[in-house]
Amino acid sequence: MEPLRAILGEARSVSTPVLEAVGLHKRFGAVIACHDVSVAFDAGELVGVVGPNGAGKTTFVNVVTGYVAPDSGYIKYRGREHSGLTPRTAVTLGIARSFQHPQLYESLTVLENALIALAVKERRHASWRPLKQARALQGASALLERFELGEAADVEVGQLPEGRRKVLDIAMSFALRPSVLLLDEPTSGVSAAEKFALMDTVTGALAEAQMTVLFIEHDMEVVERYARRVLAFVEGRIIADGRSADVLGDARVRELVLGVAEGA
Amino acid sequence: MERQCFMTFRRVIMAALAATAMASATLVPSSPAAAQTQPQELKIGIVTFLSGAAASPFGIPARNGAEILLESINKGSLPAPYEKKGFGGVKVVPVFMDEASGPDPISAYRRLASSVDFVIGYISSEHCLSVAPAAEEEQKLTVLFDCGTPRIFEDNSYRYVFRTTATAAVDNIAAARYVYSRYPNLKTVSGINQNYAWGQDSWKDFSSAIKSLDSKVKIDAAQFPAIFAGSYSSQISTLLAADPDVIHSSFWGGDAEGLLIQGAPLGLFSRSHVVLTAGEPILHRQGIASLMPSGVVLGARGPHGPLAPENKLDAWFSKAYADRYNTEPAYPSYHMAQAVLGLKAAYEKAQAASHSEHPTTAQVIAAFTHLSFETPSGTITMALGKGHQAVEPAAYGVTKVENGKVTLTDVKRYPVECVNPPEGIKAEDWIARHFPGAKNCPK
Amino acid sequence: MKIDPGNLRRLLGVVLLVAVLALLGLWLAGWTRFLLTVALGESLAVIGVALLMRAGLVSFGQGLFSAVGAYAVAYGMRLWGIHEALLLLAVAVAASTLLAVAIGPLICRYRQIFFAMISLAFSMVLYSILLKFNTATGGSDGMEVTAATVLGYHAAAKALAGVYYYLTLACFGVALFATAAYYASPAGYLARAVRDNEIRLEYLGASVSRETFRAYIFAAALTGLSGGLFALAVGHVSPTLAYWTKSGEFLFAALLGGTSSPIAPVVGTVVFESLNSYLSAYLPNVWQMALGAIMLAIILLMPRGLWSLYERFSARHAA
Amino acid sequence: MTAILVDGVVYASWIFLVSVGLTLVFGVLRILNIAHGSLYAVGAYTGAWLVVRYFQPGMPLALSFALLLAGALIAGLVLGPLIERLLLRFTYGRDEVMQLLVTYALFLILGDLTKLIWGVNPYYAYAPYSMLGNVSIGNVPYPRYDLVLIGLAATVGIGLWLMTNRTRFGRLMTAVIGDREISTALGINVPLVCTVAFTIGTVLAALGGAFTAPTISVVPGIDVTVIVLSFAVVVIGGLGSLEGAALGSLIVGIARAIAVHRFPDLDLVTIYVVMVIVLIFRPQGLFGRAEVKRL
Repeated sequence: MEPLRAILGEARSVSTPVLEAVGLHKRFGAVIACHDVSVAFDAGELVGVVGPNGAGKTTFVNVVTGYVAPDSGYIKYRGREHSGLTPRTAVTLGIARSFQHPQLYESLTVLENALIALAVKERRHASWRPLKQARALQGASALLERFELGEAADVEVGQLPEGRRKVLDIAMSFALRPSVLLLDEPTSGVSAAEKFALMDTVTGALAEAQMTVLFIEHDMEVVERYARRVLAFVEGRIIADGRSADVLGDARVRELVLGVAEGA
Repeated sequence: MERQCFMTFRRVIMAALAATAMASATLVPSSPAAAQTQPQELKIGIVTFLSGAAASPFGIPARNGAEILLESINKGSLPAPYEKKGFGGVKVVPVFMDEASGPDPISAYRRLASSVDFVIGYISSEHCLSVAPAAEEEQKLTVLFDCGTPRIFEDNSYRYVFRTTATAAVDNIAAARYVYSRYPNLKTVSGINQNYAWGQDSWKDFSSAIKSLDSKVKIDAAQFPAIFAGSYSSQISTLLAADPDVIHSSFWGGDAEGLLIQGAPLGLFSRSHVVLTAGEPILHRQGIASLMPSGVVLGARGPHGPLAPENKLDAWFSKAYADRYNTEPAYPSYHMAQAVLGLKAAYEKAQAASHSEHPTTAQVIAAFTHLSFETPSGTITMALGKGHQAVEPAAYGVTKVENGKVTLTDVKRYPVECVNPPEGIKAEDWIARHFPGAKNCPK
Repeated sequence: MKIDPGNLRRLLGVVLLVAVLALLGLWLAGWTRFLLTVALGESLAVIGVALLMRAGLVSFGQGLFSAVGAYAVAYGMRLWGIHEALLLLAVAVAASTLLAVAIGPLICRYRQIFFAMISLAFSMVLYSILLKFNTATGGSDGMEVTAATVLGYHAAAKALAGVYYYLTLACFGVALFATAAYYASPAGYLARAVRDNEIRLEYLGASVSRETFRAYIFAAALTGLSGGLFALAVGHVSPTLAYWTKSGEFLFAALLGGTSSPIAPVVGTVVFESLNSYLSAYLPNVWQMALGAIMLAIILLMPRGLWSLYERFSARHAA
Repeated sequence: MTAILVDGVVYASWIFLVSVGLTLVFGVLRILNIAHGSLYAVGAYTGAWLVVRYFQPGMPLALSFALLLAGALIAGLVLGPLIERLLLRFTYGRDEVMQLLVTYALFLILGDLTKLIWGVNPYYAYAPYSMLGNVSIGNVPYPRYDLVLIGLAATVGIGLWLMTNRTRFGRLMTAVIGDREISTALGINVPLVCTVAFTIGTVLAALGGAFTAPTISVVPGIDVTVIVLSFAVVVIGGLGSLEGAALGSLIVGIARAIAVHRFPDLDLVTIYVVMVIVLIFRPQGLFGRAEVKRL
């Protein structure tokens, strides 16, 4: 199953890709979750990632961000090779992610979550000055406003509805101002009515910051509407990569991805 | 923002007030002891272990001893020279406290000291060492009754602190002398002692005393199981394999009994000569005394219990105790008796000297210093530590089982001057220097 | 440097509390003041335990550091002839901090019950060493700590307890403010973040191990200070400090008070030690049972600690 | 050398008996029970009390063993369900520290309770120990009772293994250990499994106590030592692991025997040093499983 080079169609820019995966391979026991994946992303791209459950989408994100070490292959960031990544080094490079199940500080308020993300970004870990000082509070409020979380600032995260949690999860990664942001199923667990509002908020904020964004998504309407480029994963391989209309129109993708995805 | 600031500030103040309120609610100050006003009665704080592993062998027998003595003293039913009711006519009231009381021994001591006139107590050497300086600060006459460490008056001198028993060094010096004269062909000595100060010091004193008496005796590596370890089978088999002539042990309480239970069937007590320096209480344990074989050298940390000299006081004490508690008094009861009677003697001497029914603490201290007084264990003299530390004779005997009854035979008595170091010499040095000045030792 | 308004507020709060306690010291009877001295000193160790709990680390061996602090004071006096209390306390803090720096990288890899167990193991190793090398440590009988001068002032025996009360209070104030400032600082929040979600923390680009290590060292320093204060006040140090039951008491007091505010563990300690003291005085034969039962009731009815009572109260009034 | 091995195995058997209940309880309930030592003490008291009360010289030896066993069963079957239902039940799903301290409070309470019931004077039940006599191994006599302990430990170990792997209850227990929520969803009566598992753990603790009773003087204070000892063994082996407890006991037993024979001074510190070393190289203990969070 060679990737459909044919429909790569559109000429790629000649400048160095911001992020490139080269021959990433990862196996868990009998399952090959990531099968020789090579793919590149340019600055400012908005890429949708589709595929049935267990196709290796999340594993791809995990490997790229260093949560899982690949068996072979490596990452190139702005043309430089990196192996032995950890989430922390990935973030320091400029590769951040969000999570399918939001990873938040449940016992803290929304504002405090945002403040922590900003404090880490600004490397104020060891400062003895309070976390909540005027300037930091302004920054955090601005961040929350941008993601329309302003009114929820003082709510303890544990009490927050799922949709808001997803947004906060993304906002915290966004606060790091990464060059590449990988969103793992930003709309899963969010009601159908809220999905587009959520994606509008998120993509609006991201577009302003000119980040390269990959988002894993099961809802094809969402993919169609927001992604300009789509990757289709099946059994650990990328079976299609191209303009969203082309990929979503491809017969094999329709059979292997959409058939399963719609049934799921 | 401003408002929030104010709110937080108010919260901080309220928090501070709430914390203080809680603190003061739990720490209601009590009025200071009315010690110096004319007392209708004397309150005596009695501190022994009422919980934990030391309660059964030491703490409870000591408390019982105090209870029966103080009651009898108030009734005036003691034999001479203690026939006066109370302390020279003043009624005495005990206030019992668990030596394991929290939060720490010193806080507990200070609380007790604030509400009583005198304190008698402390079995643990650690507690004695830490309470002594606190007694000086509280200026409370405190009689240490059982702990054994020589460090108290060897390293320091105290005005308010007295100890009416000899140090553990005396027990071990006497044990070495007894063993040495009883087994003249002694070649190897080993030991099994608990791995804490009591066991470590006992072994050090015993082994160096043996070495000092006869430098040719070989001292084997001794066993040091953790205190309350429960199972000693590894140590016993090691000792059996090494097969020394003499095995020394300062085990007490459950550990001593466990050693007997586990060691006796294996022949530990018949293969080697075993010395139990604190073994006497076992004889009063009906369930276990029958395990005790013949030929075990037993001590009672002084001339107590079956090793007590014959006198009226002992006859009265052991009978009164046995009548009330259905068991013979063990040495901790005797140690308690020494403390109570010493204090009574000092108080009455101070009354006579000051021509007052209520002498001051200073006057009692003056009377107590260098005092000699009668006890069920004979005459005790406060000869060391500038008159604050008692010297005691020592006694050892060897068990003999006859018709299922264990008695002590071949009892040897070691007069004070044979086993106690003179004033100004540390026990350790006295042993190392071959007991200079020791005399009247029995052959 | 301009002091932050938030920290100024905290400082004022601490000063107020210390001032009230200072006045209380004039009014309390000798032994209650001593009990409070011990409790305030000990509360610093309990704050240390609570601080670790906020970072998700349950220390069942914090006695390690109070023993190190206490023995540092004893050795500082005996070996180096230091007799100035503040210097001795500095030695105590330095010694415990150094130890934490040495073993922290190893210990901070552990979480939950494993952290509890490895910290317990370390403190029991120290306990056994103190017991074993009795010629150097005094064994189980411990070592004496004689009266020290405070800022060069040599107090008379009768006044010493009072002087130590105010010394403890001063150290307590400084430590409490430092803790309050730490709780409010990014590092304080990051420690809570570790407890809530380590993965997110790493994905923010912060190091979980560095944050836990920081908390561990701070807790060790506080506990070392606590041990040093205990050594001075009680005048005696012994290996009991490193025994696991002591660390268990610290945990108990921390949970009793709560962990949400720096003052909460202090309340927990004062209540715990007072209960301990009064119960053992009035029920000498069953005081441990009574203590256990009361503790149980409090833990089950107020899982967030006594301090949650106050929080509920103030929340109702703010609303 | 033989001596070290024999002593090591004897000690390992004893310590396994004493600590295996702790690891079982942790496995199912996820609670590290500090009161485990108290349950051991209660077992020792009940067993010793029955032997003292009903066993007269001249009676068959088997009766004394039956009495010890009965003591363990009575103590465990009474206390186990009582503690689990009335106390631990309220702590499930709560903070680990809280659970730890609830059992710590229980430890304080049970300590005084034993004292109230049995007093402070010791109980002696050495009849089974001394009646069995000795056996010589390489010129050194060993009590036969130690062989009984080895046999009992092996029986308990194998029995538990069979129960876990070969019975329906064992499978239910394994399911609950694996995932409590899924088990509930599958219709397993999780509270009942917890009660039964805790009761088995209590019986085992009491069994350890009851069969130790003949070798010691049963007095207040025997609970404290056992707690840290079993903690160490169970942590070394891996919390919740039966095989771990067995191997942990063996390691501690042999290490201690080596210390006693070669470096008697270091007996005290051995167990903690072993614990630190094992934890450094195997943070979850020898048989513990590391948990990896899925994203």
